[in-house]
Amino acid sequence: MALDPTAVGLALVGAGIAIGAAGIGTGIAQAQIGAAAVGATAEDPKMFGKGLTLMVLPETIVIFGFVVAFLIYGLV
Amino acid sequence: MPVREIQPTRSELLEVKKKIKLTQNGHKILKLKRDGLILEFFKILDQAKDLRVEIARRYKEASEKIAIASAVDGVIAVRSASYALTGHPEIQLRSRNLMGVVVPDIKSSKIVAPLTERGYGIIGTSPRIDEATEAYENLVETVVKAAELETTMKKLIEEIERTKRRVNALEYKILPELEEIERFIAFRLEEMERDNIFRLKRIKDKAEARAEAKAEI
Amino acid sequence: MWFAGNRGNYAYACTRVKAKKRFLLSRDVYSRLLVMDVYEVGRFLGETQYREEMAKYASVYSGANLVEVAVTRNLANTYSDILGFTTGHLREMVGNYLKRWDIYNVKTLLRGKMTNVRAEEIVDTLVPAGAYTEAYLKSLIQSSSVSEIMDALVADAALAITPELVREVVDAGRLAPLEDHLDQRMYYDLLKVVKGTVSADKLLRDFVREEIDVTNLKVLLKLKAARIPEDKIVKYLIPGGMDYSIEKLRALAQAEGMPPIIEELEKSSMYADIREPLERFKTDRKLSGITIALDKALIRKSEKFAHFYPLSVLPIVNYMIRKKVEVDNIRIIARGKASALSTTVIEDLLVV
Amino acid sequence: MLKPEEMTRVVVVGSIESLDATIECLYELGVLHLIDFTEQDEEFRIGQPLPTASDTSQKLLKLRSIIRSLEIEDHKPARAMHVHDIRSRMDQALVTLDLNTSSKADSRQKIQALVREKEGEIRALEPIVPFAIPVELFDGYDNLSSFVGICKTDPSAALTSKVAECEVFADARKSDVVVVAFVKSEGRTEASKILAEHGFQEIKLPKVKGDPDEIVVQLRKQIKELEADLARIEADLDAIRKQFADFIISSDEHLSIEILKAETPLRIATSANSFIIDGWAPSHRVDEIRTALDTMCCGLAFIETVSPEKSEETPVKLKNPKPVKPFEFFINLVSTPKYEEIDPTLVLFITFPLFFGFMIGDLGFGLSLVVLGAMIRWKFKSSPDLLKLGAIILAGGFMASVFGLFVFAEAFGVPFHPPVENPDEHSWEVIANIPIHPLLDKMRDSMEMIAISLVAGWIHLTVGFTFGFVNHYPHSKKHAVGKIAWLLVLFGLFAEMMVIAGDATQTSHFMNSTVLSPIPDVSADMIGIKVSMPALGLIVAGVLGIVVFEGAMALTEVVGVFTNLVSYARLAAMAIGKGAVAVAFNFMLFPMIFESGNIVVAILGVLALFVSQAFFVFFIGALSSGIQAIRLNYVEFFLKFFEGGGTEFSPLSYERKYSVITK
Repeated sequence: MALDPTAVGLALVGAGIAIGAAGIGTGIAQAQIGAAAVGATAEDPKMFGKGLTLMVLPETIVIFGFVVAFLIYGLV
Repeated sequence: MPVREIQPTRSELLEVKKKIKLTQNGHKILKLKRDGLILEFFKILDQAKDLRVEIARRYKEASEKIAIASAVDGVIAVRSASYALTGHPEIQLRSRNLMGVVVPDIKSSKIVAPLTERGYGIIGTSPRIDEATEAYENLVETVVKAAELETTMKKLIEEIERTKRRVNALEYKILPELEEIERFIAFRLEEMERDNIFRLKRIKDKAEARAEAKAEI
Repeated sequence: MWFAGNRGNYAYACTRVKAKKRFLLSRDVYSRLLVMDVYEVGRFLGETQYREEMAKYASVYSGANLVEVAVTRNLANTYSDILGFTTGHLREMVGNYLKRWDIYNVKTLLRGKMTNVRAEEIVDTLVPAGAYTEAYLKSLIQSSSVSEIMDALVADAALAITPELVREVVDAGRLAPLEDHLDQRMYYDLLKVVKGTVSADKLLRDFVREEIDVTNLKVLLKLKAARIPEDKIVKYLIPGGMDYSIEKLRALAQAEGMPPIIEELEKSSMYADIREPLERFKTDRKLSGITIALDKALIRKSEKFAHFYPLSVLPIVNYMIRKKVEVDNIRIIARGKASALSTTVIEDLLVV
Repeated sequence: MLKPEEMTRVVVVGSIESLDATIECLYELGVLHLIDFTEQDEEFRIGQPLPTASDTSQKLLKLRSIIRSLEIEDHKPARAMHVHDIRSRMDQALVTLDLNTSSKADSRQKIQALVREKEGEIRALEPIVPFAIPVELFDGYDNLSSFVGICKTDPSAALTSKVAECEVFADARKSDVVVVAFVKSEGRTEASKILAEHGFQEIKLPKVKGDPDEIVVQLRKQIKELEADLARIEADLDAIRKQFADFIISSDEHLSIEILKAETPLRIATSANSFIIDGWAPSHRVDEIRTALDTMCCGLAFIETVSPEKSEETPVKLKNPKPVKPFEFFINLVSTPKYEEIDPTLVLFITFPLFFGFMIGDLGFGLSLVVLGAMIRWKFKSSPDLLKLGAIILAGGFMASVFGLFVFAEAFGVPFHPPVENPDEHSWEVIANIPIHPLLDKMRDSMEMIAISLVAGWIHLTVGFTFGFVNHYPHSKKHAVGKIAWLLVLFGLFAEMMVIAGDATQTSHFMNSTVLSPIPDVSADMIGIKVSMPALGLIVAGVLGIVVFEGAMALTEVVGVFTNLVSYARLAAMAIGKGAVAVAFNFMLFPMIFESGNIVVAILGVLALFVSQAFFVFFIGALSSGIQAIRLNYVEFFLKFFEGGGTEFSPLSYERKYSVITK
């Protein structure tokens, strides 16, 4: 369907914000967890696996952003 | 006194007899004293024995306590605590008379110093150093007491020895000698008596003979 | 966090310390160490966190001395390590808490110097984890006389050493007043620097105040047991305790004999931890059981605090205490073994 | 597979005289997992170390300190030394080594400290060289306070204007200013405040006299001399190393083994006359231990099997076929599973390469990874962990090639054929016409990519919940049934998501024909979203089940299932994102290569391409795709059933590499 170019533009900006904001959120969360994980691994290399697991936990947030972005992208 | 030099007089005999009596009395008393001292000695010996055991025990305890203290507070801290103690134990020496024996009477003072004057910090040290100090203080106290007892014992032994020697001297030397003198004087006196009688008899005989001869002439 | 000023790297430091904590020796390990002889203890430690220092000092020392020096150095290294990986305000707090080692070092240094301990030996028993660097302490040791050392120390305003104390040390050769002064000074300074106004500081402050309580109680018990009169006790007390104000302590000091203190302890928040030795004290009159129990109670408290505030300075303080206790325990085992103390005696000395 | 090796609880009892022989025998076999004895009582106490322990410990302490002084921790002797030789040379060698190395290492350390000190002095002096004032004049005045240091900005103006009677010298350098200020003592606090505002950092000058320039030169000379000394010592140490390194390392190994055996009694219960060793052994090897004990201990020690008590931790030895084994690496990274738990290695073996391959989805990158994996395996034969990692990369690379070849039909981010919509795009057709056409286009079929990801997630999670059911079944039927309720929710959510996705991508043939066909088309519109009735029914039934079997609190986690499913969209996200970046690079670089006509530019372009590709293969590709693939397993999958915390099977055993023993 033919959409108003401004609307399309805004939708795309929205998609961008979705993924960008999600990324920032993930970043903040991961900064803390990552610092903690590195701390634990510095003392005990065996903690690497656990640290990694915990560190990638917030990544789902950015995936949400990605999915939302694509849903918006699919709509336009 | 050599027998030869003795004047075998009656007065001398009386003198010797008096002496013998006196000596016998003294001997009896000395014997009593000896027995008394020995009894006293054994009493103290028992105490000293106990004290010896006590010292050994206290010493062991003190060395264990100091080992503990250096384990807990560190060697340097313990060493410093020991160096820091500048006050020396003061000892008062007096004497006391025990059956005529002068024995020491040691009063130790200030060996057990109050906690605040022991020369190491109160706040930063564990009670382990205190315990070690206390154990050593106790040890020193026991040692002082032991010193008193052991000196007393030594003095007693000396006295017993001396008394024994005296008793023996009286019993085996002086008394027999005096008795011999007595016997000697008595013998001499007897002999002199007999001599006299004999001489008198002879004189009498001579006088009678002279008188007879005079009469015959 | 980067958006909230320079508060410090709590997440990193606390997790790192938590990981470190897992390497502390367990109770089972202690019971095994008790069976070993001093060389085996040394070797065993050489395969744990003490590996570096054991290997380093094995060429110079041996036996119990080796163990003592190695664990002490390890403690110092661990502390500077922790100080090194903390940042911002957190680092400041850790640094303040570690200042107590300045006092320890000054005390050890003077003690060693006064008793003619070899310079190297003194250096190796120091824990340079406070504000004084190892180099500075070394230069102090190399000073030829006690009075020179005292001159240098007087210059440090933080220690607040009065001329009177200098005279006591230099002329009379008495360290005790200085030692007590420094111990009190440390808490005084700490409370001054760690104000209750910042919430991060308040946690540390509260814990320090608990620590002052325990220190005061120990001093009070000791002096009361030795029948020291109240007026002499008071000058050893440290103001600022949490549950025990100076007034309260003074009242206890004034009271007749030990029973009032014991009663007070029975009411204290630490009663659960000290009940058993308290009961035992009533029959055998031995203080060391109670003091060990008080130390344990403080550790337990710090453990609890650390648990309540997992992202604060408290887990770090908790670890630092636990590490010190471990080092003390190891030293006790090694020294005890070397002086042929029986296993049960050594076991009773441990804070496990 | 799925279950670890079967273990039997065993007890070895014997008379105390045979303890030595028993320990020797058990180490020789290396199949008994010892349970440390801890509860001491009147009767049984932990055993005393064997008499050799003390002496051996002493030697080891010395030896390890020598190893440290010589810095030969990583030395690997060329051949193993015979234990006889080690024994006969030991005492002599220890004396010699102790005398030589420790003093040398000591002086080395001292010289190094001295060098550092002097370097520190140079660092302190260098900034004041330009002032050409003798060092001793910088401080030590009665009424003057001096400041020497480095400021971020020049404080001269501020100082001279605000502080009465002060003298400031400043020397501007590249990014900072060296400042020397003399202030009357009264103005000291004010001056230090101003300096602090300018970022003042004090320089502690060494206590020396004379011109800084000359002193620096002198210090440099001294450092040179010290370094020469250092080189001499180093040469001496090198000679010692040459002569003794092999011996030292072999001895260390031998003595470590000795001490290991000598201290085993510390983990064993002993009484005055007997000992009890508690432990586990793989069931099929118990008889082996029995025979060995019979022959080696002359009938003084016996092994009995006992039925384990419930609470006991059985050690876990994972049992997987050889190709699956490398993936145990991932399990060990998290935690060893409990003995009763399902060992998920097999699932990892299947899903990890699939996920990884899907995300990379490129023949070129895939083959590069295969090569990389093979190289790691070939280069690091001695490290078991790296061997496993190599195998994992190899498997991932292989699947990436498969996906790249058959599904996405592209290599190095360039398609085999230009897409239908855009015939001008660069493709491998330039070089060769590969007869494979893509099933999916990363960039254009993004909705399908997401849908496929969700399907993968659905299957993966279903397996996870099923494992959860199996794990819980033996000790809690209720929890096990709860897992089925969760499964219902999962199925409902998945169906609903598919319906929505299908709605959004009505044009997609893949979606409609493959995924949606099994779902009955009974649906209603709610708040503008198409809701499938069967899906709704499943969710409601599941939620009811959860409330009944797991309690109302568990309801909060229903959202979690949704999150988990969406989380698999990362598969598509990685694939699309990576594809997009690769296309962008190629888009910029290809014109340079093919259209510039300039050979130099073309070569540069090819180089740039290689660098960018290498970057993507090894960093974005391998690393982040690997992390994502393993994350899906760790987080989404494991949390459904995996508890972990099991004890790893570690039998009494040792490894002799550098020492040999012959009987």
